[in-house]
Amino acid sequence: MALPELPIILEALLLAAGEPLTLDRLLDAFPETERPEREDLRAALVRLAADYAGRGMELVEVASGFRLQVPKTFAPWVSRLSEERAAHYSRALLETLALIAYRQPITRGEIEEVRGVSVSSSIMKTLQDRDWIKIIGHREVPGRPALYATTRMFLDYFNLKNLGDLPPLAAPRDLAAIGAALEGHADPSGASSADSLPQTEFPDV
Amino acid sequence: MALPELPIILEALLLAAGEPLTLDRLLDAFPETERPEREDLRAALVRLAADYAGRGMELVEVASGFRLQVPKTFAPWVSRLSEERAAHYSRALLETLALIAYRQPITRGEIEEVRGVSVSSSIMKTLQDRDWIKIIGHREVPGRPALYATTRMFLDYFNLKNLGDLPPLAAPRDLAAIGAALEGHADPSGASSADSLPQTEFPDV
Amino acid sequence: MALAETPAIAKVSGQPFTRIPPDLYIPPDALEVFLDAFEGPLDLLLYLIQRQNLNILDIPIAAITRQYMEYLALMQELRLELAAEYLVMAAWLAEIKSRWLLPRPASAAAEELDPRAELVRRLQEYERFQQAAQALDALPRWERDCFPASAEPVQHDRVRIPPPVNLADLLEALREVMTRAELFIRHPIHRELLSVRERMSQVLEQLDTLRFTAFTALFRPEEGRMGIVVTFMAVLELLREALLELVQTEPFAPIHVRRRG
Repeated sequence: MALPELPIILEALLLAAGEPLTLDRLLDAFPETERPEREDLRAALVRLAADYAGRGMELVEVASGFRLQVPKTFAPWVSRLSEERAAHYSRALLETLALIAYRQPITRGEIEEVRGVSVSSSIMKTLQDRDWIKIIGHREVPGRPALYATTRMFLDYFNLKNLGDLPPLAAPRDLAAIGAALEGHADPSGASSADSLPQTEFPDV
Repeated sequence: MALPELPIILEALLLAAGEPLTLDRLLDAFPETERPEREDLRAALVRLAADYAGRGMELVEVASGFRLQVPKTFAPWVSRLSEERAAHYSRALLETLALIAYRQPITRGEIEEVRGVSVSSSIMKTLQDRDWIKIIGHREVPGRPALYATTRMFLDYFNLKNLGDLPPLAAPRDLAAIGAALEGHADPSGASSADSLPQTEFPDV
Repeated sequence: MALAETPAIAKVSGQPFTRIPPDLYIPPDALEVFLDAFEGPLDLLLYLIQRQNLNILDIPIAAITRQYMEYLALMQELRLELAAEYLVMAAWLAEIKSRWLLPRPASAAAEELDPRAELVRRLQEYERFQQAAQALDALPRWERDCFPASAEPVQHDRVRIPPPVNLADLLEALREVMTRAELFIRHPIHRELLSVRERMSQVLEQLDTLRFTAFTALFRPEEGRMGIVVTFMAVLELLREALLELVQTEPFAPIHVRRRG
């Protein structure tokens, strides 16, 4: 079998290295008897770099040598690839979201009162970053606390046309049953029976 | 700017990932509105694989998905690049691994029966540490010996898509055939059919 | 073949090895042999058979047995650790050989299986997997033959995909928080209009040390639930302080109360 051409060998070396390679290290990869001249190596690298025009990689020279990299052009796809899927939201976050959904508009203090513990700022930030909740005003009491409500995005995410589509809440004990019933519903927006806002059905606590 | 073509995007993704990517993960890299069809993705991968003929990389499908790798051709240069020598595995380890690969699920006792010697614990440990084999259950006989099977990592490591890609195992001769053959060769010096030896079915190694 | 690959150094344990068992078809250069490199008796037997280009199906059992024994002797001489499996095989070979050499009655010959059959079966089976191991070893192996091809993406931003949430989870969370909230419900305690102490005094005033008063007469329905409770607590408190006594003549009979003297 014919030996691969110099640029192709360099391509293989750069791909396998996963780090920048200096000219010297590239040269070291060849047995002494077959070691190319430095100029030939440089020329081969130039040829290789030209080959990559319009491809998914580019050959660049950085401080520590030559390296192959995926050009910025592909960042939209590549960054989606490396997305880290956070495993789960915490119970604290879900409870906070549920309270805002069913009790809106609601202040942070009111959420804390029901939950019995303080609500962390990071939870409120996460919910706002996800565009599920927003501040719609302030309660006219000392401190003027912000009033939170759910957003259009929240409804979209959960496939709800409006808040009335949220499963009605009769009493806390019945929530388990509602949850079980929901599991059976392929289309959550289809079987909405409550035309009144659910929070009116809450027992006073 | 025109969008890069699908194969080029895939090239960028595979290079950036540095690990096998399933079709699903590749699809996930596209925003929902621009997500290609599975068939188009497959076709693009085929095109890409063809592009790499004679290049310093190849596109292969292994058990965990598609990956780009530097082909065997370049091993002489690449291995000189790094000081670390690839591990050499003993015959005992390879025979044990072969028995597990071809005969899984299999107990240690069954491996020992074929090999005629006891299997050292260090071999089983090495194979498990490498994530090449795992215990998938126990045989319901006295002592409940562990049943071993190979893993997806094993397939990935040996460049296999599935167990069906293993080199074919020489067909076993049943005892009756052996008996018949023996009957036919009363004279030990007689013409023994060397071509019936199983090793001829293997590629030269 | 692993043995054939070994370079020619006829030294064992530092000593040059000169005496070669006459019947061993082993080139002297293979003697460095790592006799201990055999993977067991089956491996050794296969080696002996393959060195002589014999067909497994046609093992000259007497010759092979002799060679095997000589090997064993050599291994013992070199004080190589001899696994018990080797000795078991030696015994088996000797048995096969004796049965093979014994004249078989013509009638039994047809049915009786060749005494070598089981040995042949095991040798073949082992050989299959020896070859499978070689084939496995020859596969292009990750990190030995082929290498990860990667290129660093220029941009390192990692986007976090927020986790999915379904409505049922949300409901479950709400159920939990509401259940918990029930435990925290405040029971507002209003300042009582009638204090127990005050009522205790009033009850005592009503009662007399000589005459019993009906227990029910102590309560005034018009004061409502709270008044009744306060009166009841006042009575209990007075009892505790031994300031009055209750009397009931028989079960379910009216209860009467009077002041203690």
